[in-house]
Amino acid sequence: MSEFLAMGGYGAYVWSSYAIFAVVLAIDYIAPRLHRRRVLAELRGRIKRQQKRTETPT
Amino acid sequence: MTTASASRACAALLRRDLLLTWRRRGDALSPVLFAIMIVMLFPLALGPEPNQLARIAAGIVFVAMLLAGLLALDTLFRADYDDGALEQLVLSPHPLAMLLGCKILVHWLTTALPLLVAAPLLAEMLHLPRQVLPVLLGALALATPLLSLLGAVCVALTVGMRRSGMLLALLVLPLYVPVLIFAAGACDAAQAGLPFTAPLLWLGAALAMALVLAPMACAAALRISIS
Amino acid sequence: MTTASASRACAALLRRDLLLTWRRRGDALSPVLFAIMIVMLFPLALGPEPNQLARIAAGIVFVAMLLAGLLALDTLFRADYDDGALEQLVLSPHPLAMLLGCKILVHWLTTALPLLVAAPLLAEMLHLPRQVLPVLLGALALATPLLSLLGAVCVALTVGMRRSGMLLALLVLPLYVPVLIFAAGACDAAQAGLPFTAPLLWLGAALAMALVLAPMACAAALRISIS
Amino acid sequence: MNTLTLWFHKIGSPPTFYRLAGRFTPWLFALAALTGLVGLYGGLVLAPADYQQSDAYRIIFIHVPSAWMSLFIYFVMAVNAFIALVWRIKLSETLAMCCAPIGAAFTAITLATGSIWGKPMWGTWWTWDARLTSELVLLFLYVGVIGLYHAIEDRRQAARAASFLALVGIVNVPIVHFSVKWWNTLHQGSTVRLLGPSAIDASMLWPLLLMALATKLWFLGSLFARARASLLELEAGKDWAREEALRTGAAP
Amino acid sequence: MAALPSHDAPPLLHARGLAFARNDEPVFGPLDFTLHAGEVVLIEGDNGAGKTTLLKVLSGLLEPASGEILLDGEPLTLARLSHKVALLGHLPGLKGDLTPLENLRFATGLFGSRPGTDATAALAEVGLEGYEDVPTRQLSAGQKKRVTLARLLLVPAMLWLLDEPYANLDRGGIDLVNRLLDAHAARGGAALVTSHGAYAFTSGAPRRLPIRPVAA
Amino acid sequence: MAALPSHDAPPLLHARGLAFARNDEPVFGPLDFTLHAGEVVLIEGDNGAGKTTLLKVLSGLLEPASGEILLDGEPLTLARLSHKVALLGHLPGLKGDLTPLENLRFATGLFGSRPGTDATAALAEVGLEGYEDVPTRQLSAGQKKRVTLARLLLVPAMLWLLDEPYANLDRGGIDLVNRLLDAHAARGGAALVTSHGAYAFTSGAPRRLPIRPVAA
Ligand code: HEM
Ligand SMILES: Nc1ncnc2c1ncn2[C@@H]1O[C@H](COP(=O)(O)OP(=O)(O)OP(=O)(O)O)[C@@H](O)[C@H]1O
Ligand SMILES: Nc1ncnc2c1ncn2[C@@H]1O[C@H](COP(=O)(O)OP(=O)(O)OP(=O)(O)O)[C@@H](O)[C@H]1O
Ligand SMILES: [Mg+2]
Ligand SMILES: [Mg+2]
Repeated sequence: MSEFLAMGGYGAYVWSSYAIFAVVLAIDYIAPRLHRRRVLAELRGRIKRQQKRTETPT
Repeated sequence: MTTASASRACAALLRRDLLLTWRRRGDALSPVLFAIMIVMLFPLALGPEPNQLARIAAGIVFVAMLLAGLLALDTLFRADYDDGALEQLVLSPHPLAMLLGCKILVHWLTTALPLLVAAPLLAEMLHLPRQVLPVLLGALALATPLLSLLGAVCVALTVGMRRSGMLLALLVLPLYVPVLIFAAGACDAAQAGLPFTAPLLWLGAALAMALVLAPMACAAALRISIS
Repeated sequence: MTTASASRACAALLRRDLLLTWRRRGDALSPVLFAIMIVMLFPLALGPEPNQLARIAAGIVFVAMLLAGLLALDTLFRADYDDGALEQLVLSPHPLAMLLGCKILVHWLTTALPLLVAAPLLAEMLHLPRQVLPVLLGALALATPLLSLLGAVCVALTVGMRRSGMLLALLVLPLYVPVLIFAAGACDAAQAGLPFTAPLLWLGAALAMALVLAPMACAAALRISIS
Repeated sequence: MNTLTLWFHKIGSPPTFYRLAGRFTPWLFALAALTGLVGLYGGLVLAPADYQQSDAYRIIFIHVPSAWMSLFIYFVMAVNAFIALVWRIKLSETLAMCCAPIGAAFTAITLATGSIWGKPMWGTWWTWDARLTSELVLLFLYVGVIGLYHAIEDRRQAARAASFLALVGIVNVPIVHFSVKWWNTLHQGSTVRLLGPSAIDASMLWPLLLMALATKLWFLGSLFARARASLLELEAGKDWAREEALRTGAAP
Repeated sequence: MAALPSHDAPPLLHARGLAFARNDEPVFGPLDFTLHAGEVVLIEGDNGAGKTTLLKVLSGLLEPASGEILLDGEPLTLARLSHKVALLGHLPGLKGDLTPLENLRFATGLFGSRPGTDATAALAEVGLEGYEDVPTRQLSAGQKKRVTLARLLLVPAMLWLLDEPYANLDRGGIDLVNRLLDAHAARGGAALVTSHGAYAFTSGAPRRLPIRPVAA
Repeated sequence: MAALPSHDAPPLLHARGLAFARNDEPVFGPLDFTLHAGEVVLIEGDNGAGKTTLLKVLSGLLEPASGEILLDGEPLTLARLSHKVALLGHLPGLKGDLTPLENLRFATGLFGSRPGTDATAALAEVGLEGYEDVPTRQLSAGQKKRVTLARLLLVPAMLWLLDEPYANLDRGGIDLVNRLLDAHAARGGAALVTSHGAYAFTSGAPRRLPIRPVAA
């Protein structure tokens, strides 16, 4: 196992590459989810505001 | 009712822009001064050995040129946009590409041409070998209009924005990179005593294409960004 | 009737400016991108041999930094001037120098600090020897606030003008030259294995003085240029 | 209107696309993860060490697929940008703009893994050869498109302006691809060919191709997820978006 | 002394189902109206109703979300705008470094000039005699507005789109605008004017076009 | 409902022989006037008479050529302006990227706030309820003006200098300004207002201060 991790002496290079790959893709996975959540929350806020605006003056 | 002919409109535009430059002739010199200052910074930052400077002279002149041109780009449409004159230009009955072509021409005349005149001086300050100077000037003569044309397209895209300076630089530089490579390549070849016409020819071909396409692209971009 | 205390005013100003930067967080990255692009231009223009690059690496990083800072300077008061917020700032009952000090601080935090963070990357791309890097970073840490403070005074002088970008560069660069010489000198010495603390100490002394004097000079210049 | 364009219009309408994409996205990500894991097992465990590079060559299994994606995504973006500019189809505008961050991510991975690989192989993190420089320019193009898109207030106008820039920048893609042929550089030439024999051992080839498939699936999944969020934002005034907001709000 | 509009002729401007939306939110609703030669119409609406936006759409600077605009029977296309429209917006479009006269010369070069007009005379007509050679930058808010009025006098456009032309003008200036509008209508032109209703046109009550923001 | 000005108290503002010159050319002549608490004065003058310039001088942004300004008996110095003056000029001084609420919060941080006021309530008072979270950039000309009016309501300044506050406002907006001015006078404040005379203040005829350009 430790031999596998050592990668013939190049472990630091290989594993840091794979780590970068994993981290960037993880961000790529999460970003649209957060974006969608933000948009939906904002939309709900807007709907609520409009309801208030149509209720109060009349 | 006389409608303006296209040539009269171009003449009016050219006259106005040249007049404006003349009224602010101090500003017209700034790109040159800026380029001179960049060139001056290098001996200060790198130390003054003539041999080392001579080796990198042509490259520094190109970079200085490119940055000075980049800074001047922002003024191409900025003032016209801010005071509403650009709106009037778009509303005029003439082909927008033609009018923009005129504006780019004036911009080149008033910012790049002085740079071209100052180039021998800059080259001398950096101890550029004499025999490379003609190649440097030729490369600049082909590269600067190309840079103005390519830059104009990007400026047109960012014209509606506040604080666009940096974004503009970001958009423009990738387009400038190939121009820089070819121009610097020609000078390098000349300095090493190798044939240098091929990169110059490439620049010329690119310039010919840009002369036709860039004003049209510029007009399209402008219509998108002011709507 | 509650009058605002000075500290509340500063806090309000800091909060507003940071909020504005956050709303336009893309813009805050532009100086870094711009510096990276300048650094990229040099190998393209000068050729990619690592040895030659290593020799001039520190100088290029400084020049890139300086130019990126210069471009960012224009945004220091421009927006506030254009929309009348600067007038309100001048009319406020607090010492103007203090308020301007806050503005300069935010400007440094949002433009120079990212540059400082990116500096190791730039140095690596130009093959700067490892042992010079700490000196480079130290010099930058002292030089960038100094440049911001000096620059602010010049911006204050030109703020009322249209198309002041170039003029600003002309005013600022002579002030920047000594800073550049000391900072580059320290790195040169480190690269040659010589002692390098003296120029850094000079930079530190200049920074201490500028911290006290520049906001006041800035306030005076601003009063002149908006009247 | 023939059936094909009718079908296209149906799929291309934002609510329909939103619904369909929502159904496909989890499957795409799951498939990408599956093929990716098999590919990585093949590449990291089964494939033998290279006789020249020892184990360092194993970076190839992420470097090369990412590099291919960085170019492929730009191409997809440019095609969508073209459609957006000519026919003004809202979905194409959205898709073009959603390609940019994914492309930028793969370009960043390519640059990072490439320079990490370069240290043991070439002895330096970075050189200024044509392939590396043009890939860096590609990253700047992506960032420029993203920056322009976010700098303009009106979403549709922003998408058109950025699409325009994306189209102008497409010239860089062939430069990246052919740079190793046109200039002599440190970087490897083509080793994998679609037609004819590849200059790479089969035990290394199949994991590589599997990883290439995985990144393509990932791209589709990410693209759909991003497009969903953008469409919601773009159509915030429409009823279907409001319904979606209330529906997701009800179930916390 | 407006010429009576002759309703048999094709209308100068015809808007059919014209609507505009920002980010898919409607700004003003579908509007239908016609404007004949010799007519001056006042666009009325509260702050934020969409008056400025409407004028920009009619000039071709913004693209409508739906509906179409016919100018003299021909649809307005963005690619090649006609010289029949002159827009006077919030921004004056004057160069501060040039004198009023130079600014006007440029405008006539670009748009052509109406026969029988002359820049110096137009400046005198708007009450700027003696300011021909002062940089426009140094004029006051109302004086700049007057220069743009002089520009309107010179260009051959038949349809004027004026966004709050009365703002910043003194009494004399308001009368001036009214006189210009009357003369323009008398020679067969037409105008759409936004204003906050405090000023009446001199010759009788103008037609009014109320616009209201679309309830979102 | 303006409180009657009490002329025994020292005047809030006193200008003595105040004149301004640009490049040694006089812009407005020596002016003498006083403004007491509870007074609202209308500055009248044609385009280019020097109204904007006068307000800038009074706020301390421009230095007078001669004469002096006393605020509550103390001379106005450029070095340290008092918080007693609020200027509403041609430029709104609002950040387009911030919401109206954030803009107002900044103003109260800088200038302090009048006790008993609140930013949200002030926005509602000027008719911008529901716009608290919209970037100011997206407001129309009149809506922006209303935000600056809300700012006036919040800051503790006693002397308001308003340059054409009515411009760009609709009928409701004009009434609003009049109401604000009345309330301000009633609580002991004072205001100098420029306007092109088309609007009257609600409560009776205000005092007028005519200014004429110096014949050069
Ligand atoms: C920062 C450094 C690097 C960058 C930016 C980079 C970029 C690229 C790009 C863009 C491609 C795809 C080209 C195409 O599809 O046309 C590629 C392919 C490839 N790269 Fe790199 N690379 C870097 C470093 C390296 C290193 C150090 C190695 C190995 C010693 C390497 C080996 C390869 C190989 C084997 C391919 C596949 C070639 C093929 O079959 O088409 N790269 N690289
Ligand atoms: N750039 C913009 N982005 C988003 N919304 C905008 C923008 N400009 C204006 N709006 C909104 O569109 C609506 C109409 O604005 P418009 O400027 O046309 O109003 P207007 O009738 O001219 O008002 P005013 O009398 O105040 O000038 C307003 O509600 C405004 O908030
Ligand atoms: N920056 C300047 N430089 C030189 N002269 C100026 C400048 N600004 C204004 N003037 C001149 O000073 C005079 C007074 O201008 P001011 O702006 O104070 O007028 P105003 O009364 O506000 O007019 P308006 O009603 O048109 O706004 C005008 O004749 C104008 O031409
Ligand atoms: Mg308006
Ligand atoms: Mg005025």
